Amino acid sequence: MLELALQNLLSPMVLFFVLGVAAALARSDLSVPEQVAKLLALYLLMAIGFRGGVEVAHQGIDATMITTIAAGIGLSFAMPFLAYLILRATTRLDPVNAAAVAAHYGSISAVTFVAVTGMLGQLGIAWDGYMVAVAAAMETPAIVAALLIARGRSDGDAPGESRSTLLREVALNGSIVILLGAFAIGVATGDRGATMLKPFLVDAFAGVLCLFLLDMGLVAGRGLAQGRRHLSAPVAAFAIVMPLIGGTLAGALAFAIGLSVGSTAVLITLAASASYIAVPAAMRLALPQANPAIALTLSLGVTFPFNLLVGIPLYIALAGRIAS
Amino acid sequence: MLELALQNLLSPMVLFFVLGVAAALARSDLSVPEQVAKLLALYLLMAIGFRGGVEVAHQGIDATMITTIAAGIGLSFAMPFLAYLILRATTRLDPVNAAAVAAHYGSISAVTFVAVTGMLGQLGIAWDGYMVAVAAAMETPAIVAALLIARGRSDGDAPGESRSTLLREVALNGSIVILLGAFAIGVATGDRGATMLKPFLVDAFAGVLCLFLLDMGLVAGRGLAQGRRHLSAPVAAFAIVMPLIGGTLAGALAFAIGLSVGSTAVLITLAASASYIAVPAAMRLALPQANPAIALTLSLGVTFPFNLLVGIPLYIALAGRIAS
Amino acid sequence: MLELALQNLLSPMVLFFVLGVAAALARSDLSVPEQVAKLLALYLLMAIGFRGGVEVAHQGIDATMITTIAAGIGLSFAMPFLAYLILRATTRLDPVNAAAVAAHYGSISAVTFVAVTGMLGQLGIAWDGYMVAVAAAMETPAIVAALLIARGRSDGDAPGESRSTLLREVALNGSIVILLGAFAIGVATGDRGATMLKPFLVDAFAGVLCLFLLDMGLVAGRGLAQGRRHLSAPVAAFAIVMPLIGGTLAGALAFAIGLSVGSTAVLITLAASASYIAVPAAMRLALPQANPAIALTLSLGVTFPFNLLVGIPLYIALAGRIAS
Amino acid sequence: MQTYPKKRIEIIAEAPLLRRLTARLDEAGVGGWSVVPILAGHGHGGDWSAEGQIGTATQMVMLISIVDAARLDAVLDAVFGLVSGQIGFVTVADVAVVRPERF
Amino acid sequence: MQTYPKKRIEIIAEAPLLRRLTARLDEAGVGGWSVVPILAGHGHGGDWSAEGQIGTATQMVMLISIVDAARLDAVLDAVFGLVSGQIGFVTVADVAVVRPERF
Amino acid sequence: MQTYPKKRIEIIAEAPLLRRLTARLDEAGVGGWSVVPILAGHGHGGDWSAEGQIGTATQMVMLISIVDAARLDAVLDAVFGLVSGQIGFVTVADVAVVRPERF
Ligand SMILES: Nc1ncnc2c1ncn2[C@@H]1O[C@H](COP(=O)(O)O)[C@@H](O)[C@H]1O
Ligand SMILES: Nc1ncnc2c1ncn2[C@@H]1O[C@H](COP(=O)(O)O)[C@@H](O)[C@H]1O
Ligand SMILES: Nc1ncnc2c1ncn2[C@@H]1O[C@H](COP(=O)(O)O)[C@@H](O)[C@H]1O
Ligand code: NA
Ligand code: NA
Ligand code: NA
Repeated sequence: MLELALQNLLSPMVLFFVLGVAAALARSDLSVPEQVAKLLALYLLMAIGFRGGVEVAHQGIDATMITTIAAGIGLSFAMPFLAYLILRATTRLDPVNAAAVAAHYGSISAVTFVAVTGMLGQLGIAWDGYMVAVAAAMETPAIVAALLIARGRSDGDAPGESRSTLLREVALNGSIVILLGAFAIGVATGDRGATMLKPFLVDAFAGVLCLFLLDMGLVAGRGLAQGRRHLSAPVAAFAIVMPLIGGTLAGALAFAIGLSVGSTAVLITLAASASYIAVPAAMRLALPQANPAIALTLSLGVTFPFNLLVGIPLYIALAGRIAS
Repeated sequence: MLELALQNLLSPMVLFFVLGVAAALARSDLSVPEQVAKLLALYLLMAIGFRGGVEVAHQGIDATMITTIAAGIGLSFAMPFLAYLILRATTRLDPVNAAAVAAHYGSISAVTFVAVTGMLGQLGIAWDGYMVAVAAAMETPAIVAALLIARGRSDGDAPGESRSTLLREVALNGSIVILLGAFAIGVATGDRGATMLKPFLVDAFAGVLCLFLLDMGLVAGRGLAQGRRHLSAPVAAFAIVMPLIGGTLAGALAFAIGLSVGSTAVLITLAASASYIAVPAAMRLALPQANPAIALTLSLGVTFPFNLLVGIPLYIALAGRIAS
Repeated sequence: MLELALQNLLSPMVLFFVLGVAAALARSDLSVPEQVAKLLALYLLMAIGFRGGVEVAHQGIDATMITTIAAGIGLSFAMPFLAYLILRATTRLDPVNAAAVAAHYGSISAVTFVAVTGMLGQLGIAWDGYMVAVAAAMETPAIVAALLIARGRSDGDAPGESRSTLLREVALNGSIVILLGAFAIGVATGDRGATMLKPFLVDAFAGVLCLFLLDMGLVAGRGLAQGRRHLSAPVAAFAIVMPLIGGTLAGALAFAIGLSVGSTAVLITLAASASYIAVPAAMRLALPQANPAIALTLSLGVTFPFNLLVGIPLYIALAGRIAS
Repeated sequence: MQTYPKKRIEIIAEAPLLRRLTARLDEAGVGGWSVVPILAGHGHGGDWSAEGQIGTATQMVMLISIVDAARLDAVLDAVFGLVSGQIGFVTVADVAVVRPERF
Repeated sequence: MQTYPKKRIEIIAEAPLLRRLTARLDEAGVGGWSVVPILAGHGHGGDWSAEGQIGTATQMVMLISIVDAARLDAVLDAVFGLVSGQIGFVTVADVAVVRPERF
Repeated sequence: MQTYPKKRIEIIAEAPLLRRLTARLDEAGVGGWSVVPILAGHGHGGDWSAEGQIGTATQMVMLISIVDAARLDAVLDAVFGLVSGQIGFVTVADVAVVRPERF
């Protein structure tokens, strides 16, 4: 476990993230251009989706996949209620802000997903390709839950905003579409496709991930410097406690389903992660009164670094215990 | 032939294109940033030009190359007249719009060129490196032809617009310069250069092409949703018939010249493709009264998908008959 | 030597640069999007820094490294005084403009650094990884020197501009941070990291460098077309003479220290190069009265092409004599 | 050259709102609009920057629409209902155009 | 602070036209101009967006030039001849500047 | 809809100056500002373009800030001291806003 943590901390991926945070806090002008950051994210999601699909093309679809997807949906829907209760009990966040934050923690972070697979790859631990579908399935239910929580507590959606339009938009957001689309293409083309795309999608993956995590570090560092003032101690504590709670729940489910070590680690990490692409945008539309800086600072400034530096090795170690 | 078509349809490249179209039609916010799209295009043209050049460094230049370039120029110059006649006979497009569309179909699409070479590479069919020079040579003559057609039919060029300035600009447009420049560098550096650049320019090619075709799918899907209203049935039919006519002419010429299977397939595809980088910009300057949405919707929204999904396997099958 | 020069001139890297210059002078619209150019620079600095660090992880740190860094700092601090004297003696530049130009020539060009390592790699000549740290150390001292020179000669810094803020900003500029950060990560992760990142950071390097030099050629060509009018013959001559003087000084120091052939070539090239990222920005803040076009046209339009086409093979040949 | 007075509406709004905003403009019958990027900004909510961002939730964009004065109120009504609950604001300026029938 | 009135010309034009437009401005003797990107837009010709585009044929750009009122007509004449046959338009607004001799 | 007059300050300045400029604006007490990119330009110093540039030394950016007329002079003073020695300029225009308390 300690060795795992050390190996994680000394991985180039984590170090590039730390470099980014340090550069941002030192107010260096180092930056990754916006469109480049979007390219890196697109590439990583495409790569991870495709590889998952190729793996499923090998292994086939079985009942475990369906059960795991169902478990993921359940988790994503349930966690916001839990998060909301915790936030209301331990912090001073008002109902709307608490609901918005809860939505972020119920949903998943595609970037954390990419990071855990990078770490597993480095350790040579296999995970099931269908976890890509699980990740995609876990993105939206949390938003539905948050809307239920906030109903009546907010002074209404933005005028004219229809709930179904919103959910449709969230379900079709770019990161889900590329993840699932590449997954489907991986399933359809299998080994033939894999051979063709290996140099681009597989070999370069670790390097691109380093560059991307440098960027995430820069953005997280800047966000933290900016958003710190929005975070009281209890709110910041939530951003570390909630992943542990979500992760524990996910670990229990993974154990019940009988997932492999790798897949257990991925499911725990997904539950422990907090969204910062799809959900933030959805919350701006659904709960505009919520202050976006709170959830974003928590999710990218506290939870993501925590997961990257401490959480992921912990979840992998935990998965090792659970699944063996 | 059927097998070829199926293999084409199940290639990752085609599937990523389909994913893009589907995402655009579903109004997903998936998108490839503008500067990234330009990088992908730059990379693909650089790669294809360079590899063509290296191949010519091996094989040397012979009379066939000169003949094929001449044939390409002839095709590019002749096709707009044919296209114009067809458009005027079968559609309600006025002379200026018909001339503008005709210019697009006489010229070639660099992206379709990239796609056919990707497909040939996948099938392990070699093509002659000098086809790069043929492609470049086919870009401009169609514009000259269209200007001749439109002369007197339009109320004049934009004031002060000189024809020679315009043609100079078209001949020096970025896609031609990078294609021919990389070709020349490939010829000059040969195997030495090829070894150095292989991991970047060769190994990653298929993967980058997938990402690029995803983007083309997104743009084509959006263009189709937007531009549909400009397309009557006869106009849309033209966008499928004209490639077949152009391709047939090219096939006959390739047969007369005695090109290899791969090069025949490339020449047919070039003739069957319709420009959407160089010519659209040139038409905005030369024939500003023409509605740009018509030609662009046809070229990217109808002809490109048709060529990618149906045309290219057809042209390759045809080439197999012609050249053997 | 002649063979070396020829091999350099026929390398894809140099040819892509020449292609860029030619395209710009012909007023082609070929261009590399801004954010893409920034990605390429980021990638190259990350790659070169990381590889240097991995190499140091192998070889360990010794006294030579410290001595070489000290020599580099000394050179960077001394060269501006020399450059200033030459400029004032041979050109009509006023004190402020002369000081600004001197700062550019005392500092180093990260891009030229990348180019010389590319050329050495092509020739199979090793250089010491710690030269990355030397390069980073040589960026700032020249700015301090130029500020000392300009003191009293300019009508003051921009109001409220504090010297220490400025130097802090320069020392933390993005190109230094990524270079040194990646270097440190290379040192920390050593072979483990190197294996992981090789396909991305090592294999693709030459290809990305070609694309980047194409861009540099485009920018240099445009800059030359634009800035020519700012350059009198003596000023232009300075941009060729000064690199030779700086390079000679560096060669003498490298000989005294006893550097290897590769490291000698790198040190000479660094001294012979002129900044055009960090120093230009610093000069806009510290000496706003200086005309930025003069130094930039010299540095990117004259010195960089000179170094790339003629200087680097010369410096490598010189290093071969000195170090053996 | 003869010019005619029109109104230039400039809306600075959150990027996630863009589709809805332009739909409102279209409904209100404006002849056209253009979207201009914003790189960074500062306001009551602190600083933000587009640099390195992979999502759009924190970003602002600028919408510009030239409209006839007669239509101004309808447009402001349509837009204001949406923007008022969100981050952003609307400014209106007087401009002159050469081809008034265009707007 | 003492300010002086000038005119701010804003031209929204097709990207392929840019070089020719700026050449006209230069000929008309404006002291300077700046190009601002446009990401997307809507007009009589429908919607367009720069996203994912590899060519510039469908894109619009914004040109801004601050000029002295005395030069306004000359500039409008120069520009209008070019823009009128193409997609795009010109607006003029009153602005105040601090250093009038600059324009 | 009831609108209220405000001032729209538009600053075109060298990119390396941006941080210092926004710090001045903040000190002068403006409620907010936004940065708009410029792609290329022309002035007394010749042409420039952002294309392919890896540094920012040659680039210009546009800063926009809506302020109350009462604060205009203070803001212009703060900004002008910085911009006057550098490349760039400031323009001020009249605009109307719907929520005056915002600025
Ligand atoms: N007075 C202003 N002038 C220009 N832009 C502003 C102004 N106030 C706010 N903004 C922009 O709107 C964003 C959100 O503003 P706020 O809601 O005040 O935080 C800021 O980050 C700026 O980009
Ligand atoms: N009233 C307007 N306000 C702002 N931008 C406009 C307006 N009308 C047109 N545009 C821009 O100009 C482009 C072409 O307009 P159109 O020729 O009307 O299709 C549109 O896509 C917009 O980007
Ligand atoms: N009159 C003007 N209108 C708009 N932009 C200008 C004007 N003058 C200068 N600029 C911008 O400011 C930059 C520097 O101007 P200058 O110092 O005159 O070279 C130019 O390259 C343009 O981007
Ligand atoms: Na979660
Ligand atoms: Na054709
Ligand atoms: Na130097």
